[in-house]
Amino acid sequence: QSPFGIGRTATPAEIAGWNIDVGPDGRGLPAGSGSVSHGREVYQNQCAACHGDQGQGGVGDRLVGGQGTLATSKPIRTVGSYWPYAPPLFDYIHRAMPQNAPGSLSNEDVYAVSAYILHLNGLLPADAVLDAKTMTAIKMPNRKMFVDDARPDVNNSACMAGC
Amino acid sequence: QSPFGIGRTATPAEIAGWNIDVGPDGRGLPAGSGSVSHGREVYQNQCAACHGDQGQGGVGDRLVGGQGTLATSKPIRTVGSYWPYAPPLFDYIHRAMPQNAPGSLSNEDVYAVSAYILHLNGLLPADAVLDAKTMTAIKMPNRKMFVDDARPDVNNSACMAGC
Amino acid sequence: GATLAGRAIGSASASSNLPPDVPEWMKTPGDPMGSQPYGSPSPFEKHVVKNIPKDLPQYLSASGRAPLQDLDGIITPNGLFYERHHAGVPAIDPAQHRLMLHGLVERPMIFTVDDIKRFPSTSRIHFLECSGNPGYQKPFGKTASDLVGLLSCAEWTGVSMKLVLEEAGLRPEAKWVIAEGADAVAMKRSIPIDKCLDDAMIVYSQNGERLRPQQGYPLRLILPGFEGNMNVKWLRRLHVTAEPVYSREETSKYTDLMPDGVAREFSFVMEAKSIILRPSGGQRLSGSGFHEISGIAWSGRGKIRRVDVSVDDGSSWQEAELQEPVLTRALTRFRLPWRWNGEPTVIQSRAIDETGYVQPTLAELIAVRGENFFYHNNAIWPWRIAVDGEVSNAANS
Amino acid sequence: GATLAGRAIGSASASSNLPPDVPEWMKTPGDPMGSQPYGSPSPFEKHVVKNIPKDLPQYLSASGRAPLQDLDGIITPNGLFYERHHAGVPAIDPAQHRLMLHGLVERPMIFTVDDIKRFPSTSRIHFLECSGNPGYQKPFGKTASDLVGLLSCAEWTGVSMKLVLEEAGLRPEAKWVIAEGADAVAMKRSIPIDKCLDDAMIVYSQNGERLRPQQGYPLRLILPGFEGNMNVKWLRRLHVTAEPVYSREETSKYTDLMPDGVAREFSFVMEAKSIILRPSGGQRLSGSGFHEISGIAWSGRGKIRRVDVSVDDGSSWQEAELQEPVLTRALTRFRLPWRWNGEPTVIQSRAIDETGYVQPTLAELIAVRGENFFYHNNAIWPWRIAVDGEVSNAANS
Ligand code: HEC
Ligand code: HEC
Ligand SMILES: [Ca+2]
Ligand SMILES: [Ca+2]
Ligand SMILES: [Ca+2]
Ligand SMILES: [Ca+2]
Ligand SMILES: [Ca+2]
Ligand SMILES: [Ca+2]
Ligand SMILES: [Co+2]
Ligand SMILES: [Co+2]
Repeated sequence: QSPFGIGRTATPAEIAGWNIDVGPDGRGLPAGSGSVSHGREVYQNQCAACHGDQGQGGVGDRLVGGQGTLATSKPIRTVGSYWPYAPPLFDYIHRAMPQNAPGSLSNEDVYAVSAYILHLNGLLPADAVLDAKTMTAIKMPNRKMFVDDARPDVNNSACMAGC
Repeated sequence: QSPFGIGRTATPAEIAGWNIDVGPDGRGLPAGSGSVSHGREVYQNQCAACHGDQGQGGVGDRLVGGQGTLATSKPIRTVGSYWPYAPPLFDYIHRAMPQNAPGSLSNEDVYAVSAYILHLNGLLPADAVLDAKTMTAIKMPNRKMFVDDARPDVNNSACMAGC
Repeated sequence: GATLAGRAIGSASASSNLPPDVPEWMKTPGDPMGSQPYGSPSPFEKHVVKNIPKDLPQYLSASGRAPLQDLDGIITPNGLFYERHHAGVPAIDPAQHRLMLHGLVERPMIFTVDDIKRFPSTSRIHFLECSGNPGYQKPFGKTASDLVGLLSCAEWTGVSMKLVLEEAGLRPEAKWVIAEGADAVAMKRSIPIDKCLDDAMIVYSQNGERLRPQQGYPLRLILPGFEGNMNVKWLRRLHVTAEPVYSREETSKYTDLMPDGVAREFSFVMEAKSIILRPSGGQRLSGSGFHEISGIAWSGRGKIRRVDVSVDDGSSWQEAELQEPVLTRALTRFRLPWRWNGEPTVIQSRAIDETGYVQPTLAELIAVRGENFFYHNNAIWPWRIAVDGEVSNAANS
Repeated sequence: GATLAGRAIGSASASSNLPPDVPEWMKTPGDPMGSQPYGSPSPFEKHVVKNIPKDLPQYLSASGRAPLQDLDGIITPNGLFYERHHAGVPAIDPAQHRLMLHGLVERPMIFTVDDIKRFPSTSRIHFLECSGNPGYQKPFGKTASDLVGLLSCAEWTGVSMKLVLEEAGLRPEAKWVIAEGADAVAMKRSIPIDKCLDDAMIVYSQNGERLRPQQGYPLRLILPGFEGNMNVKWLRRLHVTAEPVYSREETSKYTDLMPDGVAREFSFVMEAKSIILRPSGGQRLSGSGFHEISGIAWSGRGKIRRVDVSVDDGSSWQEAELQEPVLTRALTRFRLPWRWNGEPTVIQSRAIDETGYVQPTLAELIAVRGENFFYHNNAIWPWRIAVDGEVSNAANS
């Protein structure tokens, strides 16, 4: 079956341990849940130092605001204004944040802090609790604004003289 | 005259300072001279540590003997047995020896130590004095044994099967 | 000067190394064999290092540029290859590194680094370029490295990604492969299956030796012509899927924002581009007369077909000579002999690739994309030459 | 293993980096940007260094070999490029280095290093090989590096020697150029004028960056296809003459002694040669099954046309695949897929260059040249594979 006979079969347990992908459709989101209010705590303890206490940014990206700015000369791209799907927020925080200790948050804490960031962006009420189902259901405001690559999109001519 | 106009003219003094080439015909040999007996002194002081007190070799090459061995299974290539011309001996010692302080010998000392090495090889009598003229006149015994490159000299076939 | 001995310090003693004098380094033996079991550049070249800004807010997610204007030919030496990483450079023990391949495959698999090296190998010279190299807004960099230094080129050796995927057996629904790195952000990108089955490679060597840690040691992806970030470093996982995963680096970042708020996604290819490296910003012509114009061109769509150079601020153009061999998706060195007449002017280069695509001007790009597009700026770059020979970035004035 | 944290030492804790566990290097950020302004290999590759014998009588006139069996592709990284020098490596200040050009020219000249860089430039990939690589007598080296490690290949950038000679104007009697280095032996070789006006280069860069001190910083000659010693390093002087100078290195050394005592002089070209690097001496096949055979071929007379590989002790041969691009006087990587049946055998490769010359066997060479020829041994090299997979030099048994 394997043309070269190189490598070995991966076990389901091994795959489960390494596969941390969460798709735009929520596939891969784990069990568990987290509330906006617990998220506020996680955020202030583990995120605010880099992202600002209101999510206004610092060493880390701005996480809040910017809706309505994308078509202006000073677009502000944040989770709230730009990201097309909600579940990849879980994916990214879970794999990469906090920057100093990535992968250290429990699934519950990732749900909670995601809920808090979405709440700061007006995308979840203050009493919301986020889990696989509710996170997948969120309609991100900028979702429809993504299109496929349209290049080549310019057409220079190879003028050689009198250009 | 210079297509790119890069660089500058070298003066005769600059060339004289840098051109240390001595050709097989003795061209480039400087004025001055040195005796076998003075050469023995130079050799014992500055060369013997590496080349052996009889020129038998050590860290440095063997410098003496080997005539008649080149066509045997244990050829011994030395100044005496192998080198085709005498003036390049001046050239090499002057530019490269002693290994720890190349270029440090006076022209007289180079003539002298060359004379001593040639003497050890039976190519100069013990009372000889070497200068540009006498050094150029020496007929090295192996001179006639050098021929041009004769390659390709083998002819393998690209047999593909049943070889 | 001939009487001065020993190491020269200052200009008076320095002249003792010039003709007719014998330079000091000919008078005593140099460093013995074995002084450098692994070699390094001359101490006189210690200023030639990666171009890393001294004032970044932080250095974990940051980049260091190749000093392009100091380099020759098409190969970037490994010590000066550009770097971009999002959580520092991991120190990976190759004996404990694994590549997992799972998802829409017949048999999920795990490979050691030695396993990957056992596959049939291939070596190819390809460029890598970060997609934000440079942006669309002033001020633009002063030197060629400031401007487009997130670019390098090496001979990569590894296995065709296709062979590794076939070892596990692709299922018919397989349309994308999600590649993930073993760094602290577990960097992740979605790659169309067509690319994976075409010229994609899983590599372990760059310029003959093992990958440098900064370039993904012990394993990385090479997707020839695709933006640098997709060439996932420290590769640990390949997840074969039917859909892209919409990771943060393919949504929040590495998407191209148009003036109307629309954003282009999955814009992978680095389009044809060129830049003059000599003379270039920060350099100074020694005077009128002969000066070769030399630069590099490259295209993510294939080979460079032609490079034109203008020495009169774009009024007319001449075809430059291309250094052979011209390789697909590799840097191509171009050269034009030039005699500077000593008058101020603007010089620039324009690449044309084998698809016929012509490198655009910055104005043409901005007319279509606006100034917020951020990525994929492949504009023609003009250098201004002042009457005193100083070269500066003409797009800043 | 999941409970163990921190850097693993020993096998028990090591397993915590393996799936399903998350490796330690994904849990904390890695080295920040700027940790290595000039990069170096992974600490896990510290065994990959130049191959320098520990028991040489002295280290000033000595050589260090490229670890060929650990390298991929055709580019030798600068840190591992082979070294051969006769009085150590001089530490030359490029601002105080000069190239003098005199003799049978219209106008004797002096060039600074910057002058040489102002000429039209060219970049080419060429191999360099020491002419004594290896000798003709047992015991032969154990590894490929021991055997033919005085060989490397780089992309060189510099000026065509012809342009520099023309700048001074050659006189009609000019037939040879004597090149001299600025090292402590003032290394000197005579070069036929035809080579100087053909493809000879005066170079300042190797693999994009400035020459390494060991390779001749700041200037060296490159005579594509000619024996390494002639490619004079630390180049300081070119003396145009009507006759060769019969220097020590073209008489006492680098001449080829025949059994009858006749010696061939001015034998410059390195003839077509190849060697299998994987599997090669000192390596061990992990077991029967698929193993790619991979090696390098080169010829001083031009391009490699074909490489054949035998896996049955020379009874039959198969054509190997050549990695594109095949460049003139450059290393060419060849590969053959192979399934080892687990039985002892001998493998070897045979290069054929564009002149039709076929790489000879050692026996053929010795039949013509005897065993005292010393230089220019370009024999086919056989590796023996034992039943346990160990690979050794078949010519020693
Ligand atoms: C030590 C600094 C630091 C801490 C602590 C930190 N972050 Fe970040 N964060 C960053 C940096 C820097 C980036 C940008 C990384 C990059 O682009 O490579 C970032 C990016 C992000 C992004 C992506 C934003 C976007 O629009 O692309 C999110 C979301 C995020 N962080 C969430 C968090 C959360 C939640 C926490 C706490 C649990 C946290 N961060 C803690 C530094 C930090
Ligand atoms: C510190 C050691 C050392 C000293 C002192 C030394 N030599 Fe040498 N010599 C060498 C070495 C080593 C070589 C071989 C160099 C090489 O092949 O690159 C050599 C080579 C030679 C050769 C070339 C031999 C041949 O057949 O090719 C001659 C001639 C020579 N030395 C003469 C001298 C003379 C004369 C002196 C003293 C004035 C001297 N040497 C002092 C180490 C030394
Ligand atoms: Ca002097
Ligand atoms: Ca993009
Ligand atoms: Ca000025
Ligand atoms: Ca674990
Ligand atoms: Ca020879
Ligand atoms: Ca054994
Ligand atoms: Co908690
Ligand atoms: Co004296």
